[in-house]
Amino acid sequence: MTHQLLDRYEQMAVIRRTEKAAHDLFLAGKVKGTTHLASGQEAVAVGASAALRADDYVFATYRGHHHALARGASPAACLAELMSRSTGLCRGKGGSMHLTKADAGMLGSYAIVGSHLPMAVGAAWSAAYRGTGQVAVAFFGDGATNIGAFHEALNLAAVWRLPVLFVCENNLYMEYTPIGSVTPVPNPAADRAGSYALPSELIDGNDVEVVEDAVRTAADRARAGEGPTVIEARTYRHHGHSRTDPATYRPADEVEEWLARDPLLLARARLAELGVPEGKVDAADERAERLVKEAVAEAEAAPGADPADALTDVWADGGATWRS
Amino acid sequence: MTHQLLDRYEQMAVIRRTEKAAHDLFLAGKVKGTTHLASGQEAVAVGASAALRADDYVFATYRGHHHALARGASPAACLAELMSRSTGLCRGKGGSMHLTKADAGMLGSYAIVGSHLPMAVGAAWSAAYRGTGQVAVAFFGDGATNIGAFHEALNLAAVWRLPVLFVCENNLYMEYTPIGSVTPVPNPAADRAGSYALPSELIDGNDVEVVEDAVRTAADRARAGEGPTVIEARTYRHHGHSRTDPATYRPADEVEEWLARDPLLLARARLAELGVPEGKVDAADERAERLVKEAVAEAEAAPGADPADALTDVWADGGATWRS
Amino acid sequence: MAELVTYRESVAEGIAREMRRDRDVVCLGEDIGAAGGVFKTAVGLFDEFGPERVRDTPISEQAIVGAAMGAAMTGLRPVAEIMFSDFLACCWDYLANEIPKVRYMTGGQLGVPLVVRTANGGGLGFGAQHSQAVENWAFTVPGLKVVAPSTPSDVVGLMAAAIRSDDPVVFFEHKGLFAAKGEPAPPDHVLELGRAATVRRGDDVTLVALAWTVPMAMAAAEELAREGISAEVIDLRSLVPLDAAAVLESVGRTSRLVIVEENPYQGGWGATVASIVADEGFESLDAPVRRVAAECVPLPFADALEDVVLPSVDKVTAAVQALAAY
Amino acid sequence: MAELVTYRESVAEGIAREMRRDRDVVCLGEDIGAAGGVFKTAVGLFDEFGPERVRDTPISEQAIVGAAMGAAMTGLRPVAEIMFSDFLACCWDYLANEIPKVRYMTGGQLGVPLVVRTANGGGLGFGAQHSQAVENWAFTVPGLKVVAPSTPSDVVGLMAAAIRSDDPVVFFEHKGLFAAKGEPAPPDHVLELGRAATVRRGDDVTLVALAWTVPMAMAAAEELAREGISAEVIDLRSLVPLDAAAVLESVGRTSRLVIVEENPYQGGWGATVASIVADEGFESLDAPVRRVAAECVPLPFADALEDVVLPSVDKVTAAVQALAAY
Ligand SMILES: Cc1ncc(C[n+]2csc(CCOP(=O)(O)OP(=O)(O)O)c2C)c(N)n1
Ligand SMILES: Cc1ncc(C[n+]2csc(CCOP(=O)(O)OP(=O)(O)O)c2C)c(N)n1
Ligand SMILES: [Mg+2]
Ligand SMILES: [Mg+2]
Repeated sequence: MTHQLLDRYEQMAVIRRTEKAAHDLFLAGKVKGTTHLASGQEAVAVGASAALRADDYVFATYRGHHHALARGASPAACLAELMSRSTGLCRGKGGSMHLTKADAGMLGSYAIVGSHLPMAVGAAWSAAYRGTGQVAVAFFGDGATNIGAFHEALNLAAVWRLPVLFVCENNLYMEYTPIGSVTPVPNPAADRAGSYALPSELIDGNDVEVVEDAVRTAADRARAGEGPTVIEARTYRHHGHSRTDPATYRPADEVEEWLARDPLLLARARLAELGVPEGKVDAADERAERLVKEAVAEAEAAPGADPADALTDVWADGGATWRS
Repeated sequence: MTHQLLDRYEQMAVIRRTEKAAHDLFLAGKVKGTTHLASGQEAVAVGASAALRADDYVFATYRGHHHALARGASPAACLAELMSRSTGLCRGKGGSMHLTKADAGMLGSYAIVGSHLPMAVGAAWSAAYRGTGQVAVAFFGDGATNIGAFHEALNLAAVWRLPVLFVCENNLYMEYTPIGSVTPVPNPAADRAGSYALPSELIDGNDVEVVEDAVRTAADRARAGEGPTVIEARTYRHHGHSRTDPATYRPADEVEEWLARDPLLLARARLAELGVPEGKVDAADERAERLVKEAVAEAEAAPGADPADALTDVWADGGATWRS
Repeated sequence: MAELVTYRESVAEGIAREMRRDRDVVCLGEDIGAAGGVFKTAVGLFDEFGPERVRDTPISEQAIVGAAMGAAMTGLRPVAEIMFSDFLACCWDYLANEIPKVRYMTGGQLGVPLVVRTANGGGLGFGAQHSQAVENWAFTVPGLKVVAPSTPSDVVGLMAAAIRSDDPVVFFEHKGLFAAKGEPAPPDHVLELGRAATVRRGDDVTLVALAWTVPMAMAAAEELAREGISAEVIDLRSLVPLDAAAVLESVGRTSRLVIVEENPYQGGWGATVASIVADEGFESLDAPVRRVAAECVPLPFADALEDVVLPSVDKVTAAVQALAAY
Repeated sequence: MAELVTYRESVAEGIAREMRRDRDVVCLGEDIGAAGGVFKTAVGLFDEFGPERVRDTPISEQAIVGAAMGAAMTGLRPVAEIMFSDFLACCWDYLANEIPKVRYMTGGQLGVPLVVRTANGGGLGFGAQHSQAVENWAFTVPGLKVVAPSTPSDVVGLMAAAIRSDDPVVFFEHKGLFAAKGEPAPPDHVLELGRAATVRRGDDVTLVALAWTVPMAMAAAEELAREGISAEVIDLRSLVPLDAAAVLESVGRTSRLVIVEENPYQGGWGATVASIVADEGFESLDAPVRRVAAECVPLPFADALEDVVLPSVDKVTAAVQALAAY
């Protein structure tokens, strides 16, 4: 168990550093477009992944680096994607907002808020129909709870009693607006589970063990045919919404409070509590540091996206021809 | 009060007969397209209208004859619309599914399920902004509670604390499917008000006095700045979903039970209870009968829709020109 | 000769054939179960394949198409019904932004082999929100195959192709054709997506049509024949893939082109066909390219008004006559 | 000469001018309040007009546009922001089925004087779901006015016209132009919707462009001038009303037409322009009508790929050269 927690810690450390690298590369002009960092929310991805089977399905948002990495995408492949390299996860065609690693059950990052919830419902339907025992998980933000697709997805999943988990990463803000100012209930996901007669859990999203437990319990229920669960994980993003946002709208004491509850710090404290020597934790950090450093180098050295790829992959035959 | 109830009864009798006439005209080939009769649901429209101000805003669905009539559209103008006459409410351009009488605050019937809920929210916003004390009411079916627009509308209305009433006519079916088979909560509207921290009322939609009371209370709250209310009125349609539906999917005893609770019968019984002589009620029926008979004759005699109207009313200038 | 069948029956027949062949084919939609669909285009499916494969849904177009997408990404071949094509607007994000883009934006990691089928088109007095022909909406979105059959047999053959396709297909069934009868499809009938049918040979003018406008163009061609004008009629059958080669080849022979489309003129699919011919077929053109499309207004309810707005045999005939005189 | 201003600033300026003039003008959208909008196109409005007139909303595109519609039907003139134009798909029912049809289907009883403004277009590496140019979606819907300015001054003049219009307007602000600078709009600047601007006179070929493709066409025209080809450039400024007369008049003089559009070729707005000219302007054409549009694929993330997909100065120049040689 302490061994496992150390693993989780190391995974979170890798994610933290990969995103830090992404941020630095952005500032250096090597990453284009936009990025949405999940720094501060690593425990949700790592805890959930730890509780899932390798063949379970995960659907994430534009803020999805942590999920791609937690599901097994390499930092090098993620950074290469952000840097428009042909070795990127999506060969440079997706970018930061669309990280996908289908062969690891990471079925994509979607940049239209809420859109992937019905997809996860469909993947769960497919798993149930095929009798594979897989579950599907949709991770989404607090802001997504106010869009129609959220409502339709939860309702359909409930009626069909599908093996799907709805995991809300409530980081208190939708872009620059506090979620409380646009939502009439305090817990935007958990407080709404009742509309679909679904069980819900409101959890500490910064505690990787808590997340893992909650997701495992919900996944077990789902696999047992008992239907969906809504999990609302309270967490916080350390940075602004996206790379252009200095996040000045957040009160300093709120930021401070949450930084003190950094999931890496919490895990470190817990490891200490469990008697794991600090040296071991430091070693994990060092391995993470090295891994990400190498990943940056690897991504930088990789060839740029291949212009020929612009006209492939529209159709199953690999091409883009729409007329004869 | 007995006087008022007799008035309500007569209004319901007019609606019932107008719809009966529509049905007969359909069978006679004089009404084209489709119609969705509200027979059995008259108490919702009449009770609500009785509780509203003349300048309040009402938004209805394709099943909206009763609301148009209750708000003051004449049977002749409604039937003329169904019969594609130039004297129709919309000059033959709308049809059964789009009855509208804007000058009576009946701001239209919308045929895309759920679409009008956000519109009612907007009308309420406008009323609040202008400080007029008006309220907006959206009437919708049980089936509409599962579409995204429902969720978005209730949430926005709640956050902005707008003077809007969401009145669900739960007639137990969405087309041919029992609502319970596609909804995980027993009361699809009322049970969901909590998701938006809104008050809700589950009422007998066949009792015109009950509806009137509930709507008046909610409208008062709204006018007092206390925000929206969800009202779920249980009711039943006497016919199939639309003119092509024999409604064989409904158990005979269910139909029987609800026919016994016909809003007209209930009102009649209540009038008797209140000591209103039967003759007075019969006289109301006779007036209704005559009015509708004359309306049919008037509509039949009216000129057909004017083909020139096909190319008007796209733009505010009255025309349809899209290029120069 | 086999007994004639309706276009309506052929929809269910086409789906049933594929469901028999492949257990991964599943259906979902509003009232498609025991009720057999509001247009009765799913009749028999529930009885034959049961509630696990023919699923009633809530009124949740986004969930219907979104769930179909998720299922298609994970091994199934869903056939989702959107009752009226107008309601595609209620789940347009899935059609415009999600389904057609996933394969591309993941660098080919994922595919979405689904069919979204829907009742399309006007002429039945259903009014502004239940009558539109919206193949042109789908046509604006790269990554969707867009199919619109005009005969019962084509319904079956194109349905088979659509369901077997590893690409997403939007399948437009025309409400105005449901009652139309035609030869039944032969066994194992599978058409190729993107191959137009030249349904009438002619020398003087090419009429390009789709779905409901095919019988219209054919009727116009008959009438024109009586006046000595020989019209060729091409049924595109699909907009994507678009059989532009067939159109260009025909115009190469006839030198005149009239496109008959049900959608409004502005933004109609025929405009793209016209622009291809005005570019690549420019040399063969002896007269202006003409489009007979709907007026640029919403669809009115009354028949007398709907007739003014929609294309018709007379409008097609008049357009060709004007061109012939050119 | 006045100091130059940005296109971005001009958006807020255009809205502010109308809000000062008319108390019925109100704004709603995600993060448009204190934050000033994610593109900073609403900066200053919240401070000047307060939270009652500049309202933050939840992430609820249907509620935003649906509520704007209800408000517009009852006396207000709402200006609703949909953050990225791709998200119009999330509320497409309102744009396609509700807003544009209400006046018609009620026989003129109701009107919907609103503006839906949205950040449109690609070229910035935002990937497949945040980069589309979708004026052509709106163009498929009769009943919507469709505006897409190319200069700061036009932003103000067209915004005034859009907000004052008693008809619904979809107002496309191009992300790639936000940082572009130009002359500030004069006081009380109101343009007429549906009047194209001939931004460069020429004799040999007509280039028709919109929004982001206007500077592209201008740059191409410069380059062509150096080769002795004189290109006329028309900035359509709006698709509805469409200033077809201006295009036809120009082609009548130049005899050659190249349309430069950002959307994919299939279903692009340029196809309708091409079809009008191939019909009504047929006699004046001395060469094929050519469209320089995006490739028919989703928008890729990497610059090197996006460049392949989108139109460019080089592609326009090459197209014109090919035509000139014709
Ligand atoms: C349908 C839609 N509307 C708006 C946006 C723009 N947008 C991107 S992220 C975001 C905020 C989302 O907040 P939340 O769901 O809490 O997720 P977080 O960013 O906090 O992870 C918004 C409004 C979008 N991508 N999609
Ligand atoms: C978005 C949308 N989906 C589907 C339909 C087709 N449809 C029309 S009425 C109806 C059932 C609606 O049921 P309910 O809301 O209970 O209203 P009722 O008909 O019972 O009055 C359906 C599915 C529609 N009009 N709009
Ligand atoms: Mg958030
Ligand atoms: Mg119902």
